[in-house]
Amino acid sequence: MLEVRNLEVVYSDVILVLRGISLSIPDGSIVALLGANGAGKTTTLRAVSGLLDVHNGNVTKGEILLDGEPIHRKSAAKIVRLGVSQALEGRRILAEMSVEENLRLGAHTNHRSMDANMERVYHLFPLLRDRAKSTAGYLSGGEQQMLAIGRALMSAPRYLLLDEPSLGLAPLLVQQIRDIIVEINRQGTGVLLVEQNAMMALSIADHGFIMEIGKIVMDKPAGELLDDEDVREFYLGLSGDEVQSFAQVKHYRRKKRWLS
Amino acid sequence: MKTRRRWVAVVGVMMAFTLVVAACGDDDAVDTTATTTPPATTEAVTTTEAPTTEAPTTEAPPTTEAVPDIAIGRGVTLEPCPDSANPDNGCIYLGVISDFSGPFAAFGLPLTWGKEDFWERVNAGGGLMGFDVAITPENTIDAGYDGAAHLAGYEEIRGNVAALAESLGTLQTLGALPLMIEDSMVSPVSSWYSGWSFDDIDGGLILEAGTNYCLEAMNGFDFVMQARSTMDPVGIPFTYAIVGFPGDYGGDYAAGVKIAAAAYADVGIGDPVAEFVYTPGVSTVEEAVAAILPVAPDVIFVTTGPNELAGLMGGLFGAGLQSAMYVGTGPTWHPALLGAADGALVPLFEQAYFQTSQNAGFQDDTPGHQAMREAFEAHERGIPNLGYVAGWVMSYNLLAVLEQAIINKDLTPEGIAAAVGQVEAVDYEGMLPDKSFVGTPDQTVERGAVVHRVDATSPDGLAVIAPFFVGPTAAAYEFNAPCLVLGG
Amino acid sequence: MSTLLQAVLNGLALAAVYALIALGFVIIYKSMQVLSFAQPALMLFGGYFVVYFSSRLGLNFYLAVLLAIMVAGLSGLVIERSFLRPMVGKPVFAVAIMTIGIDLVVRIITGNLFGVESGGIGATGDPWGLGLFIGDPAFGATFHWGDVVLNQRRFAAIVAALLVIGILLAFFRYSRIGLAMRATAFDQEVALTQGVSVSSVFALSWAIAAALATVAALFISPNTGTIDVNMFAFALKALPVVVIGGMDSIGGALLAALIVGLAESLTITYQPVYAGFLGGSFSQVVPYLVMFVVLLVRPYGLFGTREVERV
Amino acid sequence: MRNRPALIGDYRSDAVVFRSGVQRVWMGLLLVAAVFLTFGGSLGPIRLEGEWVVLAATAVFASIGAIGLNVVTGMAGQVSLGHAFFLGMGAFTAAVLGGVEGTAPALDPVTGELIQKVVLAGYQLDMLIWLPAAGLVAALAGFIVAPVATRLRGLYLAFVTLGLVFIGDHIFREAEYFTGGAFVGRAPAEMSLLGFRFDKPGEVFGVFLGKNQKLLLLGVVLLVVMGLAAKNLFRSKVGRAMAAVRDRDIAAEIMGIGLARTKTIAFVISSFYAGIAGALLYAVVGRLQPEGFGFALSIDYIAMILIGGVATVSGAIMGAFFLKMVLPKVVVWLAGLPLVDLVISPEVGRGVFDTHQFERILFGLLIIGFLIFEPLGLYGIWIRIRNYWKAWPFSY
Repeated sequence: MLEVRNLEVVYSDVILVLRGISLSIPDGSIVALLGANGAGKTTTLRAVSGLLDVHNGNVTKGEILLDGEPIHRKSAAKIVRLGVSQALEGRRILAEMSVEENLRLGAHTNHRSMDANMERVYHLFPLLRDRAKSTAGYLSGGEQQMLAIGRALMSAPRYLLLDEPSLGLAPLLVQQIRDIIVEINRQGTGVLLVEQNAMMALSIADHGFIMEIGKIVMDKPAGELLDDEDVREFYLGLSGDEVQSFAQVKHYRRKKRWLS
Repeated sequence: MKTRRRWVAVVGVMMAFTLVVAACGDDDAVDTTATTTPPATTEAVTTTEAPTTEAPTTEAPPTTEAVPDIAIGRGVTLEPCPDSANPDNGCIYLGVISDFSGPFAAFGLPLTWGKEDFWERVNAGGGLMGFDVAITPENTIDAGYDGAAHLAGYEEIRGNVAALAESLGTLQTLGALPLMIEDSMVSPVSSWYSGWSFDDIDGGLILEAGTNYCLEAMNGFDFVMQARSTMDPVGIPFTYAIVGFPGDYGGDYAAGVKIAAAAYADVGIGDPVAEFVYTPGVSTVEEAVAAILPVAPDVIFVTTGPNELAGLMGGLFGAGLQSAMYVGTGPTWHPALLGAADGALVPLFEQAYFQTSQNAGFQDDTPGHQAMREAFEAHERGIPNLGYVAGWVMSYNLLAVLEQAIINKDLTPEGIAAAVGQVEAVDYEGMLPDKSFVGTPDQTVERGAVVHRVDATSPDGLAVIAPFFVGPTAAAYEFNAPCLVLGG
Repeated sequence: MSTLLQAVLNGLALAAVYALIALGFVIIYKSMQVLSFAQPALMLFGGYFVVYFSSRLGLNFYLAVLLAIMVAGLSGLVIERSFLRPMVGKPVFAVAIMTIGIDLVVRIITGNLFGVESGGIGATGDPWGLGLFIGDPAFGATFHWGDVVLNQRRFAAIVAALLVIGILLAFFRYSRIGLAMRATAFDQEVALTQGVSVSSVFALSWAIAAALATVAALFISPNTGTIDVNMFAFALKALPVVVIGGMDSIGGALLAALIVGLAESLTITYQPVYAGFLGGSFSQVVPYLVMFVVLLVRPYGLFGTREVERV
Repeated sequence: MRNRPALIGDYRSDAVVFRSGVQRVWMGLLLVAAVFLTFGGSLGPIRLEGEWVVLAATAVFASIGAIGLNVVTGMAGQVSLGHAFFLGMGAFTAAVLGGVEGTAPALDPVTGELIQKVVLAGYQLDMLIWLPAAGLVAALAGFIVAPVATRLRGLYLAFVTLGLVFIGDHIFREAEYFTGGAFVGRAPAEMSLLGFRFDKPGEVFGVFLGKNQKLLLLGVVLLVVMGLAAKNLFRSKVGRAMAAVRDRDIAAEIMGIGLARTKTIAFVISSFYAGIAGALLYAVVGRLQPEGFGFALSIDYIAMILIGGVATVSGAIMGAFFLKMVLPKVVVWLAGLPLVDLVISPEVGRGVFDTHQFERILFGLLIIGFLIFEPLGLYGIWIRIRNYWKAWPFSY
């Protein structure tokens, strides 16, 4: 179980970005973390995978627990070794290197079983096998996303954190990515899925969290969220009414305040 | 508008200052230098007397008996020196500005030891005609071969000492010279720049001992002529090149080489086939080798440091120039060259390297050397080196000047400075030929240089071939101007 | 013709030394965007230990070099840990100037270790043992082709540089840690997410740079085989080499080393004859002049990445 | 507003030369102190004498140079490692215009007679001419270099200025007719202002002053004028443009600030200050040599503004005084302490380091230490102390 408890994160000693959020990812489940831009989703992921230092951020309160052990003071490298691996937003593949080299980098902490893991990744993404020797920068967007996920899998993580894997991809590719996430999860890896594409995320997730300005404002099983009227209206764009008026937005804001 | 007004004000302030300064300049700029004695001087006499007033005044009469009516000034007291073994003697305080740190520390420290030990021997022998000489720690300055530190050090001690026992570094000393002239501060200097013989450069205050780099180079050239005339077949005429540091050392030596070469024009000696100025910290041995190799000279005059010498000789030999003869001077050589790193070069050094210097090494057999070695051992001064020898030798001429001033009954700074021109023969106890300060530079300059060859068995790695060799060019040269002008 | 050939050969040897030092700069710059002015001092420092182990302790030359590389590498590591680590995230200039401070301190300490004498690289004239195979035993191996001469130190410089650079490139290409270093250079955050300890990579890059500088120290004076503190200015000339290449390009640094080495060597050979008015030791400013020209044409060096900045 | 008197609420008060009356009082006190310390005797209880006056004069002139570097590096953010070159330009210009000609005997190629040939240029002009000229020539050099500098950014600029030092060093060494040549050098300019000699001792207002006391007085006056001018510059439109370029050059350009123009102005002004400083510094030492204007000198000045405080006039002055006056004395004092003298000793071979080496090490460590712990320099420490006492007994 990977847990975030009452986490507070401050950037540059002054900017309070997370104001005490809590969430948990049970083993082998898919958890979706939804929210608008600037809500703090990426910061949450950074905190979990130990990347706050790079961005001059600090955990000021709360803790992150992996099987009950606090990990929020550990280095990023250590956290990867403990089995939490992240695929960053925007894919961030090493464009100058070959596909295979990208994957080899992913195996940095888990060098011994590299061959097995690579086999697994190639099995998940047969396309990558075909292009193993080609330069990663020349792959298409979807292929690059697959490479990013594949690279994160090379450390054989117990928990995979995915930051907006569907970003900028064609609908068909989103479907493909979605299926792959399900497949990864089926093989036993817990997934924390940060998405703007709430529909896609909630369709595969077991549980969903919704963030607004540094706080969790809703925390329900995915099915319930899909049925929630506000969520349908503001995240899925599936309003019952044809007309959306500003007043309704206000209504939502009121409601949100109440929720928090 | 507002800013402009402010600027006007600023300019106004500047102008006003200029005018004020100029106004008071009118009165005193003309006549201050010569007639007004700086108050620092008079003040100093009282301050140096102050600490010694504790000495029992009843014992003063014998002191005045020993030196009945002598005029004293800055840095001289009738009270004995601190911790003096001769309580009846007065005391002459000397200053030292040397390098105990920085690039020349390895030279400056033994040099100062040589001076300290020399004066201690004088004191131990009963002093100097009723006076002891003291070099106190307060009057000993470490300048670290830095002009600013040298000057600050001079300012620190200028009011306390009658003369300097050392002022290391030609250029540093030149920087301080205006103040020294102001103070009539006499000083021996451990650099052998040809300009020190001329009063318009040093104000007659710098006491030189031994020949200068320029005449030394002429002797070097004369020696080469002599050596090559006995070769079979005769090695004359020959081509030569010069590799040297710039400035008072290399520049002066190079000037001497060229003067000597011009004197042999009739036997077919021409201009140097190559001249490489090796700027420390900038030039590389590779450049020097590249400059010399294509012209393949028969003789190479080297005035660098030991590392450059080894690099040059090794580099040229390795690249195929294997018959050249090398002539260097004191600082070019270091016994460590015979050591581990370049051991392979030893045969080459023994065969091809010769050097000139102002005095014989540590081992020479003269009364002066004898006394020096005794002092060296008594004070446990470590490994024998030329710095100590130089410090010791340089002190004889200040001794002679102070003696002359005492004979003149005038130990004021002006009196000491005036005494310089009256010293007819400095006795170096055989370490150098006697030296006169009376007469023109052409008459008084020391013309002889010692010629050495490399001898790996000797402690300093050298053996004397010709003591105080005076070649025909050096003997005939009319020494009427410095060979090298150190600008301004 | 033989003069030209000789100049080119000497230039190649010079280029080899520049390349070794410049690679150190580039590796540090690539991994942590820090320009290290401390390389010259580290070169002297490593060089001192070669002298110490080989000449003063009399160990086998190759063993001495290996030990010196280890000592230098370790000190590079220590310097990174103690001085550079607190500066992570500070402006590049602040860090660059701090390395000047490090350079001063290391240089004085090295000067103090050397003492007043310079040190010999290897106890004999031919530490490489090349004399056993070829040439003239008096001064070690010297290759003669007609008038063209290549002394053993220059020969060794070229061979060693090719060897070391080859090993280094293979290390970056094939090893796990090399790959991690490249990844760190390309995208630090990505490297972190893959479990690369970026701080170890920083430390390692300083260690490698110091080791490279030590190898360069072996060849710094091909004629004497000695090294002393004044040779600092020589190592500083690797800075223009790095700039010409473009600071973050290994290939660029190698090419620039070649350009500068040859330009300097040709200047040494021909400038005194054909352009004496330019003054003595003109070759020593040639690297800087080449740098000026290159920067005027290409403000980010020959292969440098153009900075793209978001406002 | 009434409750927070120190609050700066409008542009007018932000742009004044002295932020508060206290600053003005301090300034006045310092000036009076400088005069009293210099004259001493009848005027004040203590007189600055001996080596202290040499160190103080050096520090005062170095302050002017440091202010110059602070204009281009601190204010406009263009890190220049080439300050030594501009100092050298000023120093040699002054020495040539105000110095004495050097001659050497030479054979006349036509008549074959021995004549005195001029080997060193020197025109013995008045200080009123050579001092501004030194500044202007250095400024011109800055103006010529600026176009290259404005093309480049960041570290690349630092390199070009580094290269400038090496090329300048070469030129200084080779231009023997003007500089005397390497390891020879020349005497500095004669410090004669309309007949008044600063480089000779004499009476001023009835008090006998030594050469360096006169120089110190001159330096203090110049420092006040040039320091105020720099302070004035910092608050002006140009100063604000420089700060904008420093903080974000692209953003500044978008706001309509001419990058090339601003950088050029910064370089020119900085070089002018360097030229003036260079012209006067060597009057204290009495000798200037081409090899003295190398990379090490540039680092000295970088260290001054770094240790003193970047982008402030008082920081530059503090830094110069700290490095030129306090540090050498501290080292000597340390070396005299028991036990410490086993590590640092004025005697070679006794301690681990000699004083000279230790001073350099301390210098390097100070650069490192200030960068890590107090990037604002001594000025920052001073501000902190001030704020501490302002708020005392509250922490803030």
